[in-house]
Amino acid sequence: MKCVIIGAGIAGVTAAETIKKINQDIDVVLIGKEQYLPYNRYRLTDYLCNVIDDTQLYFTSFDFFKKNNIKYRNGEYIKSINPAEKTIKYYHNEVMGYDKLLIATGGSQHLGPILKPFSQYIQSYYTLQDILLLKKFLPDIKHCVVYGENLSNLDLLAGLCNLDKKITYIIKGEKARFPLLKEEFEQDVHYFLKNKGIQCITNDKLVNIKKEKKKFTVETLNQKIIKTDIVFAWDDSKPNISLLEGTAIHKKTGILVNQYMETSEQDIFAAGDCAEIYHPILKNYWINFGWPNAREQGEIAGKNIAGEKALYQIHETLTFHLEGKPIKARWWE
Amino acid sequence: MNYKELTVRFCGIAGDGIVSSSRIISGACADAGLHVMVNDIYSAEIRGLGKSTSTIRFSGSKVYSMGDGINALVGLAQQESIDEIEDIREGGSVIYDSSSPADIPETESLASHIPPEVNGYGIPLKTLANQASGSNRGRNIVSMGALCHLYGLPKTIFINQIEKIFKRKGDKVVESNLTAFELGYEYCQNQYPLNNLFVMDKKAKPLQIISGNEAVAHGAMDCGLKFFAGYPITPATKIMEITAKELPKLNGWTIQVEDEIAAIGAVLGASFTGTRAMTATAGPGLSLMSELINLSVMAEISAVIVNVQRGGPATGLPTKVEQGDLNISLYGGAGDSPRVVMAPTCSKDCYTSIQAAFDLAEKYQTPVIFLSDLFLGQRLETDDIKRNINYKKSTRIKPTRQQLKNYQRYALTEDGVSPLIVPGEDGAFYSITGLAHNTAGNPNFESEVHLTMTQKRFRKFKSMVKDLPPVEIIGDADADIGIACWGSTYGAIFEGMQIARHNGVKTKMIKSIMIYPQDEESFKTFFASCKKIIVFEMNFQGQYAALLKSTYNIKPVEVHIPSVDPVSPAKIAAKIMEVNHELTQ
Amino acid sequence: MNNQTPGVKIEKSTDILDRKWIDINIPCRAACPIMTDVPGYIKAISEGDYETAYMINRQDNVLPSILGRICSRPCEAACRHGWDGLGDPLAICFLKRSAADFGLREFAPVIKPNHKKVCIIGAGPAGLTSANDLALKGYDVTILEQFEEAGGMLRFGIPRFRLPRDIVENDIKSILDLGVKIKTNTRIESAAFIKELQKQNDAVILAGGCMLPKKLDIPGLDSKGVTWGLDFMMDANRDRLLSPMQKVVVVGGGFTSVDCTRMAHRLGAKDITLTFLFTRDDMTVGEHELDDMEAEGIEFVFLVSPAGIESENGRVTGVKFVRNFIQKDKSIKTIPGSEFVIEADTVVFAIGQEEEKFLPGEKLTAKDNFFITGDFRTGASTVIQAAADGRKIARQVHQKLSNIKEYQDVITITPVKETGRVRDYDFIPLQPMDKIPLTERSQKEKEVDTGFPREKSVSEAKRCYLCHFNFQIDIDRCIYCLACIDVMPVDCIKMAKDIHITDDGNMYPVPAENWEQVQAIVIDNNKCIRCGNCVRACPVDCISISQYTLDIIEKI
Amino acid sequence: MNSLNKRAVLEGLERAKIKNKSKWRDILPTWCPGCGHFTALNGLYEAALDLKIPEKNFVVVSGIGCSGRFPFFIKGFGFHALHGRALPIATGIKIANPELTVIVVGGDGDGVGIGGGHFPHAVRNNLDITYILLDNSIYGLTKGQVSPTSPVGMISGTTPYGNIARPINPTTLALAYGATFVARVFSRERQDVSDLIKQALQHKGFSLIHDLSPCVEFNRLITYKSWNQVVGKFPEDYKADNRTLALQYAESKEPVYLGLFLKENIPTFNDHVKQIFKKIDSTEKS
Repeated sequence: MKCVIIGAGIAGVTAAETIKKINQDIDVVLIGKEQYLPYNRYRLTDYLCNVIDDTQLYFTSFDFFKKNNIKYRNGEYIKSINPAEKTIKYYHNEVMGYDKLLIATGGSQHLGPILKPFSQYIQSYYTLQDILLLKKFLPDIKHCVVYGENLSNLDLLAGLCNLDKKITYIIKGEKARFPLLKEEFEQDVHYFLKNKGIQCITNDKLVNIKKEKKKFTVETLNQKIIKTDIVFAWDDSKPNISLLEGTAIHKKTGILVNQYMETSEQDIFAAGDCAEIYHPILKNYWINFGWPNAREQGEIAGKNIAGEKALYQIHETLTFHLEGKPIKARWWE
Repeated sequence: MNYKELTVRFCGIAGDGIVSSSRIISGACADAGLHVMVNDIYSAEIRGLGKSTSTIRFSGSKVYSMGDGINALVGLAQQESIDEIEDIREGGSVIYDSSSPADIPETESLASHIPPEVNGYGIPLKTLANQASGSNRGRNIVSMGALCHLYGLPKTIFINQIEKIFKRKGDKVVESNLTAFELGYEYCQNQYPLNNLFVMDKKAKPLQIISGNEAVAHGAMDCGLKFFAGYPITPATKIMEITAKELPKLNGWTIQVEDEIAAIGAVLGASFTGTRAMTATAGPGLSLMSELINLSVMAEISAVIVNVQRGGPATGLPTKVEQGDLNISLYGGAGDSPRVVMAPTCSKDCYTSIQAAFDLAEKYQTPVIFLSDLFLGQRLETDDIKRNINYKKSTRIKPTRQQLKNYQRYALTEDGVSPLIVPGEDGAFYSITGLAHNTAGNPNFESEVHLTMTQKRFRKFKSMVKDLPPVEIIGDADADIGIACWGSTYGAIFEGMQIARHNGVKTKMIKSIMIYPQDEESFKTFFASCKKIIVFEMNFQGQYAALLKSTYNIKPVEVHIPSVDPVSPAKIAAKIMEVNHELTQ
Repeated sequence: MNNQTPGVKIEKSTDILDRKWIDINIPCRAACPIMTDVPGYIKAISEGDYETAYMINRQDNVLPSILGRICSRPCEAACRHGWDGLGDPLAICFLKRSAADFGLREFAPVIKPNHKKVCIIGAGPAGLTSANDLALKGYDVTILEQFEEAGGMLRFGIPRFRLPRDIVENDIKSILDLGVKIKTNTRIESAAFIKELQKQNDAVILAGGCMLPKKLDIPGLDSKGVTWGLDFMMDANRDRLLSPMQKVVVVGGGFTSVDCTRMAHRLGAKDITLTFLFTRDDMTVGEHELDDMEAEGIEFVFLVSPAGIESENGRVTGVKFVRNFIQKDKSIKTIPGSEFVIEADTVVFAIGQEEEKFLPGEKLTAKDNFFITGDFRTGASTVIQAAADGRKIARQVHQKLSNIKEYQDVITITPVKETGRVRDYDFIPLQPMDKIPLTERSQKEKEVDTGFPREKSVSEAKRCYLCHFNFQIDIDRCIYCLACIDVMPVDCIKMAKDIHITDDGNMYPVPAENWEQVQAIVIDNNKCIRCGNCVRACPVDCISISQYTLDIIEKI
Repeated sequence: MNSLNKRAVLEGLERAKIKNKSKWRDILPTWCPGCGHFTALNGLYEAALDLKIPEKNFVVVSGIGCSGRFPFFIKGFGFHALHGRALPIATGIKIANPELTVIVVGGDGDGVGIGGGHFPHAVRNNLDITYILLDNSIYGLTKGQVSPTSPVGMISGTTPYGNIARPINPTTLALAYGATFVARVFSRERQDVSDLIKQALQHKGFSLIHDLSPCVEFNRLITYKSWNQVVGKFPEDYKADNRTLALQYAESKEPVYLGLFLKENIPTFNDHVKQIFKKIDSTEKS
């Protein structure tokens, strides 16, 4: 049996490991879009601030793949899926067959209709590639504009503060609405932002960016004009599911899965930040963002693929480290 | 004095009828059952001052070479003949024209140069010739009549021969020549006593007389030659002249093309269609051909190229002999281009080995260079050649039905020979090329393919060994001195060995028609059994010796004879004695 | 075309293969219900010739300025530029608007009256199109309109910020200028009235549209603050006073629901939520409108069904929803126990419209010279579909009244030398439409899209693959030299062992596996980018470019 | 320029399928895309298929140069020989087996340059072979040097100051040598090329097809365009039976005439050979 895993994040790698643990005879192909070995995305800021070195960044090694006999294809990505023929198509048009397919493509930063036209001026902050680039030119940067409410944004703000950058933070509402548990947000985050001297612009939106030489001019809805060296901005995080186009796999924001991590198509599974699941407590569909969730979903999916029935029980797991303090995410309030 | 063997030389300038005289004498002798060898040496010019000689050696027993010295010189041209006097043996004779010359200084007159130990016979050749035919031509016939009387040769064989040769020119010519002969005979009869007598066996059966070139031409035609292309060149032209006449009778064709390049081109073309084809040339022609011989190696097309060697380099000595083309035959090509090189030693060899050459060429799809030489090609020789019509020992290997399915022109086989079909045959088609190619024949420049294909081409030369004409060991098996030689020098060396043996020195010789590839085992055994090895050849470089040295790791005594005349057996014997002396010291 | 060589042979073909070629190779045109010559006018725009572009549009779809704004754009969905790996589809609709913006001119063809009278009931897109087509044929056309002004849904259904009223006026005027008479405030009330109309006219066309909202049955619909999508829009568009609103919930995933949310935004609502039974992918609305909604801060809730209205004192306070689960067959099932409530002071149900059931008496048919067209016939659809249906019925009327035997599709094949397109055009990105800033989006009248400026429209037009140019290799002249394959910009020319014809008439080369099999060198028009490299490279001039245009002629 | 509708394409394909049935060997020609040699390859094939020459009797001999690769692309026997040596080889082939249809393909350098000495003799012998001389006026395979047919003044790698030598006109040469079938074609016109090659194959005796076959890579002076501007057709009453007139037309530079210049019927080499065989047979019998 051949199992193909699209996405070499924590969900994908965990699934691969789980499958191999259960049944060595299953051929596992792991396809990663990035050039690097799978790494800890949530530690990228630490890496940017030189808290850790690159060896601590990776959570796998080539030996790991060798030992487990997992075929790792990095730097390649999938263009489309054909569930009828049980094949996937690479961007370079290679067609590969599968018996079971796990989609663990994760999510990535997404720009809304307003920001989309300015994407070339916006510094993305998501992949190791971004960090490596940033590491190069960050020393020359004095002033940063950050826009968007997201946990990794908070992470970025912390990192930038540690590097002594001047920061202007544009917030849509009256207060920054990080998806954290309320009380901790009140106590720690707000306190944190204030103490670090971050200039917060509330009740406003980023609507225009212009580039003049090396500087950027940022315009807000309330016609505030800020000059800056770099702009970090995004509206939200969205699952990477463009490869599903043309298939009948049910999706909402993410790929709809049941508690076995099965999608609406036979033999296709999804796990991690790209999977959306109905949560009876929430009475809603929910994308269970976050590292530990992804790991758990990857494991469940791996078990199901390898033939062991395992049910995914949603529970609150994500904690987030800010200045060494664990903060709980506001997933299930 | 009685003779069992005679050597007569006619010397004159071109147009004096030297060649026809020698043909009459040799023909007459052969008809009388004598063994004859004739060697013509003539200048490149057609007429005018060019000197030409024809030497006829005849004997009751087999002759292998022209021997040493002459018994009689017929000086049809005064001045030119002077140089030949030194070849005359003691007690020999000179026949010269005693008709009143115009104004001829003493230094230019033949009679004045005749030494005391040689008999001079003055005969008014011109006068008698005029008497017989009304012109100066016919002096040769007059002198022949004189010769006939002087050595007591039977008159009838000459008369028969004159009638035979001049028959096609008409009765008048026959008559005037017969008259000239009679006049010469009578004049001598009246003038000189009968001092010498040639003793001969009257019961001997008539012998066949043939030149090397004729043997080559007939040998080739007898083994299926159907196409000949050539360009006239001395001394190979004769071959083309014969095939031009004879091939159409065999439904074949001879075409004279614009140059030697075209000649070998046409031969390759014809051979491509499965026809046995040949060309003949001399050194300069071979130089021109070398490019297309390369192609025939690369494309594996059978071809037989006869090279009748003459003196070189460049235009060199068009009418003189030399064994100088061995290197170009062996190595004259770009890249690693192996080809078969053969060298016959006598007319009989020419006949049989040209057939062997075709067999090798056809079976192994390779060019064969057949190294005759001017001496061998032109000399007339009596030999008992058994005619071998339609002698086709081997042909090209046809593919099996299985092989035809996915036909590969250059399929790799154990012996390196790929099964072959030719245009006009059903089953498959292919292209051949001089480019490096793969087994299908399509151009391919990968180093691995090139190596494989080169190995394949060389492999043929290994598998060929079993089909080669065998090596002969001649002489005393227990001799310490071993001799190697090639080509036409064989006869003189053989006679030299006999002289040496006569003087108490035993020798043995390895005779191989094959120059490349050779039956290396036989050679190795032979050389191992010799204490001293002598390699004789007629070139300055020692080309054959070089080949032997590099192949068998031997250190022979090399005897290079860059002479333009036939090799002297006496000198060979002297060399053998010298070596023997060194050996016994 | 101006690059056409004088004296070239223009071929008229009625060959079904050529007809199918158009359907398959000009996907935009084939997708357009009214078969607009899309590449034709885009080519004109790329050359800066807006007037030609406008005229092509005016002839094909009658309402160019209107459709240039609010068309549902089936063409863009079909556009070859949007196919796998080729980037974004062309902004065809906006280009149509550019043609009207810059190329508007009087449309005054010579009309020969035929003294036959036709009455059309309803001045919506279908009715107007029918009127236009019949007027051009010389009919004396009168339109009866129930409201005070002509336009139907165009005027009352679509908000002004999407379609300014002067644009509507202009396009309608252009039709009325052909001699079409209009009687407003005239409503069909009785069968007798229709009988009367039939007497006075040679034919009557009913283009009544779908002006009644579809209703559903859940408790609490009678609460104050609950309204229907079309009513909401009609009221807003006719400037009738609406009660102030803060929290608006719109139920439905069609055009009207989107318009309602955006209108609510302009009416001052703060929290606007659009709810839909299915997912975002299943919405009929174009992606650009969803983007606009997102930009205006409207939230989406998918996979929910309304289950009831929560009200207090007869006034709505919220809507109770239940979450849906998509089954394998794509149908939905509610998830028991997943009920939740969204707070609202205004609830708009925009779940579709239907035609008014007011036709009395016996059923009238074409036999009685009575025709029905537009949404009234087909059910609620889009403007372009209604217009297409209007045209279809106009043809039927004309056929009947003027004894036309049949209509025949004629393909004009015009040889051209150059297409004017180059490979570089493939790298022009999609030109984004400029929009007014968010701060100005509270104004009801202000059009959001500001239109392409000239240079932008030319750039955008250049992107078009100009699918109406047919590149073909004359196999009889081809020397198989592969020069064209050498210069091809994409994998568009194939060494073919055969040409395969599918059931729908599409021809595509079957690639030869090796040189031995090659029978022909064939251009795959599906991949051709019309750059003309091959034509220039061909040493023996065996590649022809011909422009395919479609005309429909009447056979008497 | 004609437009092509779909049906025309399909019909063309049908024709091509009939014509091209087993068209060529599975080796993609190595020529530069656009090379005029493709036309000759096609023309030769169409002619051979029209005349139903069996593959086993079809022999193409070529020399070196771009034209030299010809034999690898056809279904038949091929002999890729050495530079300039195709004609002598063809001579050998045709004499040895008169049943074969022998076609020689060579370039201008091959035919009137290095192999120029063989050309008159091939003509002289009047063997029944067809010689397709692909004239691109450049040495293409060695990447652009002047050839014997290059115009005066042409700048090339080996003539950086311009070509001094005057060009040879192969058509004139063949006429002067006494060829019995001389035609000039232009690679742009596939139909004409195949027609004339067909006629040449049918002709008994030496036939020359002088193909103006532009080099698209190295020759910037002589191109499809430049030829297209000067080529012209014979007057309608031109009868290809007068050598003197043919020579006049062949020499014409403006226009450069295309078509059949001369066709004469005299016994071929093989006819003569046959007669000689007959004669010998009868004398031997008597």
